[in-house]
Amino acid sequence: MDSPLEPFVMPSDTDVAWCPGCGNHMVLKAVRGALDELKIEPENLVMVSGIGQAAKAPQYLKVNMFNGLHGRALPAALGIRLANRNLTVVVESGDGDLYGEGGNHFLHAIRRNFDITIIAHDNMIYGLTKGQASPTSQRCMKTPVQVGGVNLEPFNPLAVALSLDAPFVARAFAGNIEQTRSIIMEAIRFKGCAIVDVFQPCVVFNKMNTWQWFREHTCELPEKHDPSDRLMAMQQAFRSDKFPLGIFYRNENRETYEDLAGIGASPLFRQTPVSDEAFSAMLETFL
Amino acid sequence: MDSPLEPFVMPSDTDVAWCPGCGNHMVLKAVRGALDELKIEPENLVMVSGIGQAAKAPQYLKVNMFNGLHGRALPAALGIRLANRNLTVVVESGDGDLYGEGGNHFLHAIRRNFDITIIAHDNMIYGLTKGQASPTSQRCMKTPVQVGGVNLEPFNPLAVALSLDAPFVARAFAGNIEQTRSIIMEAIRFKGCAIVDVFQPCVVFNKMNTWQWFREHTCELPEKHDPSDRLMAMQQAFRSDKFPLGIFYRNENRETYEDLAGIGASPLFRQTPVSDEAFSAMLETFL
Amino acid sequence: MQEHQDDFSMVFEGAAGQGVQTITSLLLPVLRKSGHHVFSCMEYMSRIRGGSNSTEIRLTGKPRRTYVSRIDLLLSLTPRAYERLHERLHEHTLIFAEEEKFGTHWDSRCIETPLGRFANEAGGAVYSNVSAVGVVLAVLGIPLERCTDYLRAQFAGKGEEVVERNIRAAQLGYEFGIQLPADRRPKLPEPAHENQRDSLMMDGTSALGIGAIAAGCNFICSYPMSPGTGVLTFLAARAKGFGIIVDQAEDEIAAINAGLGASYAGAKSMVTTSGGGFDLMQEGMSLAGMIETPIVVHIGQRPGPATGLPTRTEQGDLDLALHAGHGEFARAIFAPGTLIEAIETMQRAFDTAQRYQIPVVVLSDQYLLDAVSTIRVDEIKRLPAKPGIVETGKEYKRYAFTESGLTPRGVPGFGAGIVRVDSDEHDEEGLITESFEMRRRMMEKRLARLQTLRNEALRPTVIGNPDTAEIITVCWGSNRGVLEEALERLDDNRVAGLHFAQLWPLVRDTAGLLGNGRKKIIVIENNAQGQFANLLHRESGIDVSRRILKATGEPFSVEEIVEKLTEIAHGQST
Amino acid sequence: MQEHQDDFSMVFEGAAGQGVQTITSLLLPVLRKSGHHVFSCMEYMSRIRGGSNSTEIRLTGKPRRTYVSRIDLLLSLTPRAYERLHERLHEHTLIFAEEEKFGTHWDSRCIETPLGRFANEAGGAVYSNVSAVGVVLAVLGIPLERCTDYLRAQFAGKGEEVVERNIRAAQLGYEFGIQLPADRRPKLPEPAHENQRDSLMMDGTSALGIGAIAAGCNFICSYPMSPGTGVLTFLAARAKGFGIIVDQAEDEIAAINAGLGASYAGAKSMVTTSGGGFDLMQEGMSLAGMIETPIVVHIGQRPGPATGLPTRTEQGDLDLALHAGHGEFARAIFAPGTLIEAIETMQRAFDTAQRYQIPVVVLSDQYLLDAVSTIRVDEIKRLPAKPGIVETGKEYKRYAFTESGLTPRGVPGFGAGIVRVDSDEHDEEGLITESFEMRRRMMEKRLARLQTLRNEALRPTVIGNPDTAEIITVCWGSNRGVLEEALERLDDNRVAGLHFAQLWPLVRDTAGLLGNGRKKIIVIENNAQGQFANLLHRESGIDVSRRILKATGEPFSVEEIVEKLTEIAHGQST
Ligand SMILES: Cc1ncc(C[n+]2csc(CCOP(=O)(O)OP(=O)(O)O)c2C)c(N)n1
Ligand SMILES: Cc1ncc(C[n+]2csc(CCOP(=O)(O)OP(=O)(O)O)c2C)c(N)n1
Ligand code: SF4
Ligand code: SF4
Ligand SMILES: [Mg+2]
Ligand SMILES: [Mg+2]
Repeated sequence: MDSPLEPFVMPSDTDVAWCPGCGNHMVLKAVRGALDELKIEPENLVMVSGIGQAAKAPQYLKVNMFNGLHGRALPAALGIRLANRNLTVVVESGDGDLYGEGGNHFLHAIRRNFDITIIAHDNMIYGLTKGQASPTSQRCMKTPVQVGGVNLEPFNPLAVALSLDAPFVARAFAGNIEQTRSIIMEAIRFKGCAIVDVFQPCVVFNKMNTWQWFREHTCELPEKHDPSDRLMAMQQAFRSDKFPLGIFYRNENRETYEDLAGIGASPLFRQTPVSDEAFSAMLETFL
Repeated sequence: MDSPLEPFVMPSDTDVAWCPGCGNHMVLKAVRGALDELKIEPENLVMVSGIGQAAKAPQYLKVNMFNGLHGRALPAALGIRLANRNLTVVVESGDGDLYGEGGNHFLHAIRRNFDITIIAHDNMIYGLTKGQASPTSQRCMKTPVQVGGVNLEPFNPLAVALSLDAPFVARAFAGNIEQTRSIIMEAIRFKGCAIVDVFQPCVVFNKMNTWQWFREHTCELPEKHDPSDRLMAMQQAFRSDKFPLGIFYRNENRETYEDLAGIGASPLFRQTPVSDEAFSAMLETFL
Repeated sequence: MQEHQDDFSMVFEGAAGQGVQTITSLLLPVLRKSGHHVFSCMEYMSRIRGGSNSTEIRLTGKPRRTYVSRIDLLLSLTPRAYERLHERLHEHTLIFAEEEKFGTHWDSRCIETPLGRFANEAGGAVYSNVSAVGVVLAVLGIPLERCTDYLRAQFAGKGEEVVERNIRAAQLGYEFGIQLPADRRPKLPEPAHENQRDSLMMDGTSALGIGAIAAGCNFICSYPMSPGTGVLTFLAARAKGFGIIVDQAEDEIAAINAGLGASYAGAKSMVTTSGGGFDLMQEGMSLAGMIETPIVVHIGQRPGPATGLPTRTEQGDLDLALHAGHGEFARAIFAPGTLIEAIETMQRAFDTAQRYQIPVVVLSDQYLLDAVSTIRVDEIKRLPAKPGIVETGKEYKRYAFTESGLTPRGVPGFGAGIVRVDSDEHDEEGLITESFEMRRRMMEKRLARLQTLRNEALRPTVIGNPDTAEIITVCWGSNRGVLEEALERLDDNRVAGLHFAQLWPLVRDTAGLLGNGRKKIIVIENNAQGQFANLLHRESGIDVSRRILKATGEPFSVEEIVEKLTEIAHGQST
Repeated sequence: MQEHQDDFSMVFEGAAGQGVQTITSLLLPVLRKSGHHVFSCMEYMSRIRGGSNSTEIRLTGKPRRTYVSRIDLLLSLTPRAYERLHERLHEHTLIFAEEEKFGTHWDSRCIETPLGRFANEAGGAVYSNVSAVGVVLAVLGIPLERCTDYLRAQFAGKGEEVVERNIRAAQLGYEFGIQLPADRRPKLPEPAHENQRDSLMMDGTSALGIGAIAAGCNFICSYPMSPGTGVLTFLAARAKGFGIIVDQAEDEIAAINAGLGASYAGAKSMVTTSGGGFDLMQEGMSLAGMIETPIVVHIGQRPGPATGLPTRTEQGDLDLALHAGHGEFARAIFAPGTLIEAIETMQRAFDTAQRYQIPVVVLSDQYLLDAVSTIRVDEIKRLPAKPGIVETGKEYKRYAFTESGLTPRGVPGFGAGIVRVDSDEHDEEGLITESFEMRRRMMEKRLARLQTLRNEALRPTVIGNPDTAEIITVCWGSNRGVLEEALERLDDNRVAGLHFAQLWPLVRDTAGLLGNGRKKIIVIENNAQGQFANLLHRESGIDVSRRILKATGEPFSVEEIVEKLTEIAHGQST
C-alpha cells in the first residue's frame, strides 16, 4: 500500500522483538518474498497467529492480522475462511503453539482440508516463555523444566499430517531462504490445507539445534522421491538420520471443505437481513 | 472380590444403561474376559474413562474407577500411573471422547509412551448426545447437525498412532469377542502405550455402520503382515477398501515414560514428609 | 375434581426408547386443534434406552408456561413410574397401565390398559405408544380422526404398511377408551377456540433459534452438549434456507475461536453449549473482550459440577457467566423466561454484541429449552439490527480512540484499510504495545461501554403491583412462568413479582424497583447458593431476606412456589 | 538528600539480553553481606532481546517489601531509559550512563560512564553489566573483593578466562567509580549488621516453592505460562531431592486433569499457571469439586484480558478464581503478601485441599513472584499436615455420607476396597445416579464443608490500630508491603490497614473487622473494577467508600499510596 512495489512493508521504525541472529528473521523474509511474488493484495490476505515468538511474525507485515490466543490460530483461521472464502489465509505460528497447545486443532484442520497455509516456525523449543521443551524438542535436551533431559518422543508433524492425508506437506529450513520462499509460494497457491514446517534456529534458548546442527542434519529429498506417493512421503517423514527438506507430499484430489460444504462466493458480511417473507414462512412451520 | 472366580462382577441388579443389541455389551464382555484371564487383582486395576456411552463401561465392572471429564481420560490416566506405577491402568472411552474432545491428549500420550491400555469404542458416532458425527464418522453420513452429510476426512486413529510410533497399535471388532479379548489381553500385558480401536456398532444412531456393514468391511491382516514393520503397518492402516483387524504394530524397543523419568516403585501415597534436615538444607541455599 | 375445570394435567411415563415423546408430539397438535391451551415439558434420564422418563401435558383455560406437580391422568409403561411419581398423584388421578408392568402399587385408581396386546395386534411392541394415544383421545372425548390424519401425514414416508399399523394401534386404544365408564372420563377445561393461525406452538430451543435467525445469525460453530445442542440442530436444519454456515467443532475451544474468527471477518456468529463446554470457552470470552469482537454464546444450563446430571435443569452457571474469562472486560447477559422473550432477547443479544463489540451470553436451561407452549404470532417482534460494520479507508485503525470507547468496526476485505486484532495489549492499529499509558487508555476504552450498556438494560417484568406490595418475589430466566402462575394462585396483593430477563448489567434503578429497602425481597432460583440474590444484593445494596432455592435437577412446580410464598406471606402478617 | 539516610533506591535499566538481571543478582548478595536490608524487584517486556527493562534495588534501614517510585541512582544502558523512567528521577538522582546511548536528555545529574569501553577492554560488550557492578560498588563504598570472590564462584564453571574477564570488567568499573568526587557518592542507610545466618534472601516464586515442598507436594504437572512457570522450574530443580514428579503437560487442560488423576491415586498435587491458562482449567476445577479430590492451583496473575501484558502485574483474576468452574462447589482462595505468608499459605493450601477434599487456589502476581526480599529463618514455619488418606476396607465407599460431609479418602491400591470417582452425579459408591434425592444429598454433602472452612479462615493482618482509626484501608495479596510502608509514612492514627491473605471463604466477622459500617473503608487493588471491594461488600454488607485501583500493569509505589491516602485523610478531617 505504501508503495506498489513493497506492499507488505512496515514503517521503518518498527521495533522487531526478535533476537539478532534468530531464524525468525529469515522466515519472515521468505514469507514476504512469497507474498510479493504471488502479488497478493494485502487487503485480501489475513495472517493468523497464536502466541509465541514465531506468532509475532504477522506484526511485522503490513497486512490484516488476527493475532489470537496461544494454540488457537487454526480455529480462528477456519472461521475467517468460512466467513469469507475470498480471503487468502496464512497461519504463522510456533511449534509449541501449533503442535502443543493447539494439537487438537492441527488434527481437525487437516481433516477439514479448508484452504489455508500453515507455516510452523519449528525451533524445537518454547522461545517466548524462555526455553522449555516444545513438542518437537529432541530427546535429551535439558531445560529448566526438563532437568533430566526431554524424555518424550518428538512430535512428528509431517508424519501426523500424512497419516491424515494432508494434501500438501513440506519441510523447509530458515537457513535456505530461497527454498523456503518457493515452498511457501507453492503452499499458498495450493488449494487446501498446506503445511510447511520450517526449521528455525532459536539462538538464545536452543543450544542443541543450532544453525550448524540444522545444516548438518538436513538434506534434500531423494531425487527419485514421488510427492504423489503418500507411503513414500511417510518413509521420508520417518527419517531421523537426516531430515529431508522439500515438498514431501502433494495430493490435488482432495476437495476443500469450502467446496464440500457449499460455501458461496459472497462473504457473510455482505449478507442482507432475512426477509419478512422467509421469516414468516419459517414461523408457519410452527402453526 | 465377591467370588475369587468372578472378581469384576457387579451386583445382579446393576442397571446397564446401554441399548439392547449395542456393541458396547460385547466389548465389555471381551474386556472382562481379558481381565479374568490375566488374573489382575481388581484393587490394583484402575479403569479410566471420559464421558459418553462407551465411557460408562467402567461403571459395569467392580473395580477402581476414575470416570472423569469428556475428553480427559488420558491425562487423568497419566497422573494415576505417575503417582503409582504399580497400578494397571486401562482407559476405555468413545471415539468422540478420545479423538475429538481429547485429540490433543491422544497425541501426547503416545509421545510419552506411559504404560496404559487405551480401548476406544469406535462406533463412528456420538452416541450419548444422540447421533452427531464423530471424528471417525464416514463421509456422507447424515445427522441432525451434518444435514448435508459428513464432509470431513475420517480420523484415522491407527495411522496417527503409527505416525508417532505408538508401540502397540491394534484394531478389533465387537462382533468378534474372542479376537477382541485376546488383543486386549496382549495390549494390557504390553509395557507401554497400547492402543486398541474397537469397531462397535451403535444400533440406535448409526444406521450406516451396522453390524452387517462392519462384517462386510473388515478383514484379517494379511498373513505375511509383519507387525514389527511400521511402514507396513501404516500401509494397512491406510486401507479403506476393507479395515483389517488384528495387531498392526508392535515395538518392544520403546522405553516407557515411567522408566525414562525414573519413577520409583513406591507409590506417592507412601511418601513420608520431608525431613527437617532436608528442608533446612534447602533453606540454606537462600542464605 | 373441580380443579380440572380449567386445568388438566396428564403425564406419560415410559423407558427411553418406548416413544413417550412420540405420545406428546402426536397429542399436542390434536389437543391444540381441539382448541385447548397446552403446555408440555419433559424430564428424562441420560441414556438412550431403558430407565424411566416422563412428559407432562397440561390443558388449561388460559395460556400457561409452567408445569404443575399434580397429575390428573397418568399413563405408565414401566414399573418405575410409581416410585418416581407417586407423590404427585392424588386420589382421583386416573392411572392407565398394565398391572403386570406397573407393579405392586396397583389400586382403585388404576385402569388395566392392555397396551401391549393392542400393540402386538397392530404389528409389534413399538406401537404401544400409539395405542396409548388412542386411549387418551377417547378418554378426553376427542375424535380419533383428528389424530389419524396426522398419523397418516407423519408416517407417509415409511410406507403404507407402517401407516396402517399406526392407525390400527391408535384405533385399538381408542375403542378401549370409549368403553370406559363416565367416571373415568375427566372434565376438561373449556376449549378456547382461538384462531389457530394466530398462534404457534414450539419449545424454547426453537424460540431461541428463531431469534437467532431473526437477528441475521449466519455462523454457528459448536460442539454437541446437552441441552445446548438443540440450537445447533435447529439452525443446521435451516442452514441452507437462511445461508447459515454450520460447523461442528472438534471441541468447545475451537468452537468459540472459530466463532471469533468468523466474526472478525464479518459474520454474525454464535456458539451454543452447556456449563462444562462453556468452561472451555473462558479464554475465548476473554479474547472477545480484548479484541472487541462480537459473539453470542448460548449456555443451556444443566446441573453441575462437572458432568453432573446431563439431562436435568439448573440455573447454576450465572456466576460463571458473570465472571467468565480472565481479566476485565464488558459483557452482557440475558436470560429469557418465555418463548417471546427467547425470540426477543436472542435478537437483542446479537444486536448488543454487534453494537458494543462484546461477548454476550444467553442463559437458558433444560427446562426452558424443552418446554413446549404457544405464542401469539402478533407478539413476535423483529428488532431492527444496525449493520455492525463499516467499509474501511486507507488509514483505518481498528482501535482508534473515540469518546464512547467504540471504534467503527471494519472487516478484512471490505475497504482499502487493513484490520488488525491482537490478543496482546495493543495500540490503536492493533499492534502489540508495552506502553503503560496505552494500556491504561485501552482498558478504559474497553470498559467505558459498560455505562451505556447499563443505560440500555432491559427493565424487569413486573408481576402484580410492587408499589402496594410488602413482599417482592424476584426470579430470572425460566422461572418466570412458575412465578406468574404462583402469584395468580396466591392472589394476595401484599406479594408482587419481578422477572429479570437481563442479568448483566442490571438496570440502574434496581434498588428502586426493589423498594429501596422498604420491602421484603425474596429470590427464587434453581441453584444451591442464590447466585442472582448475591448479584442483586451486590449491585443494589438491598438485602435479600429469603432465598427459595432448588438444585435437585428438577424445576419448581407451581404448587411448591405457592406453598413457600404462602408460608412467607403468612409469616409476614403475623 | 536526607531521605537516603535510611532508604536508598537504585534502578538498573537495559535491554533484554544486556544482563540487567545479572547486575542485580551480583549486587544483592554483596549488599546483604555488607549488612544492608535489601529489597529488589523488576519490570520487563515480553521479549527476549531488546526493549527496555529495569530492576530496582532498595537499601533500607529496616526490612521493606515494596518498591519506591523515587530513584536515587539510575544506571542506564539504553536510550529508552529517560522516556520510561524520567518521572521517577529527582534533582539529586545520580545517573550513570554513556551520553551517546542515553540520548538528548543528558543533564548535570548525568555522569559519563564509559561502560562500553570497559567492557571492550575486558573482552567484549557482554561485560558492560559487570563493569556497571564495579561502578556501583565503588560509588556505594563497598570493597570490590566482596564481589570478585562471588564472580569467581559464579563463573568457575565457564573457565578461568571468563572468570578473569569478569573480574577485569568489574575492576575497570570500580576504578572509575572511586575516582568520582564525594558529591557523587551517596550516603547509605546504616548497615543493620544482623547475623547473616538468621535470614534468607529470595523471591516470591521461591517462597511459594518452599511452601509446596514443606507441604509435601510430590506432583506437579503444568504448561509454561509467565509468571506462573517459576514455581514449576523451582520444583523441577529440586524434584530429585524431594521425590517430586514433574511433568510438562501438552496444555493446561491436561495439566489439571493429570493433577487430579495423581491426587486420586494419592499424590499431593498442584498445578501452576496464569489467568489464561487457568481459563482452560475451569472444567477441571469443577471436576475437582464434583469428585471431592484435592488439588492446589497456583495462579500467577498478569494483566488480561487474553494475552494482555504477559510480563506485567495485575490482580485481575480474583473474580474468576471465586467462580471458576460451572456448577456449585466448595473451594478456598489464598493470596499471600509476604515471603513468610507465601511459605505459610502454600502449606495451608495443601492442607486445606487435603482435609476438605477440594480445589484450593493460591493467587499471586508477577510483582510478588519476582520481588526479592529477606526473611528471618526463625519465622519460617512448617505446618503440621494431616495425612490425607486412609486405608480402605472391603466395603469402602468413597462418598459415604457423614455428618461433616467429608468421607475419609481412600486411594486405589491401598487397602482391600475399591475407589470410584465419577464426574457424573453419583451415589455413595461413586456410581452414576439419576435420583433427585441422591442429588440433593450429594449437593449438600459437597457444600456443607464451606461452614467449617469459614470457621477456620485466616484472619486478616492488622496494620496500625483499626479500633481507633476512622479509615480502614484494605488490601490483599501483593499489596501488603506497599500498604504497610505507606501507613508508616502517613503516620496518622486515623488511618489503619487490613491485609487479607485468605480471600475465600472470608472470616465470619469481616463486618466487625471493618467496623460494622462505622468507619470509612478504602480498598486498594491492582485491577480496574475493585473485585475484592465487591466481594467484601457482598460478604459483609459493609459499603466500600473508595477504591484505589490501578490496572496499567505496574504495581503501586509507596508514594502513590501515600498520596492517595493523604488526600483521603485530609478530605476526612475537613
Ligand atoms: C493458554 C496459554 N498458555 C500458555 C501461554 C504461555 N506461552 C506463550 S508462548 C508459549 C510457547 C511458545 O512456544 P512456540 O509456540 O514454540 O513459539 P516460540 O516462542 O518458540 O516461537 C507459551 C507456553 C499462553 N500465552 N497461553
Ligand atoms: C466438555 C463437554 N463437551 C461436550 C459434552 C457432551 N458429550 C457427552 S458424551 C459426548 C460424545 C460422546 O461420543 P463418544 O465419545 O463417541 O461416545 P459414545 O456415546 O458414542 O459411546 C459429548 C459430546 C460433555 N459432556 N462435556
Ligand atoms: S528467543 Fe529464540 S526464537 Fe525467540 S527471537 Fe530469540 S532466538 Fe528467536
Ligand atoms: S446409543 Fe448407540 S452406542 Fe449408545 S448404547 Fe445405544 S446403541 Fe450403544
Ligand atoms: Mg518454538
Ligand atoms: Mg462414539
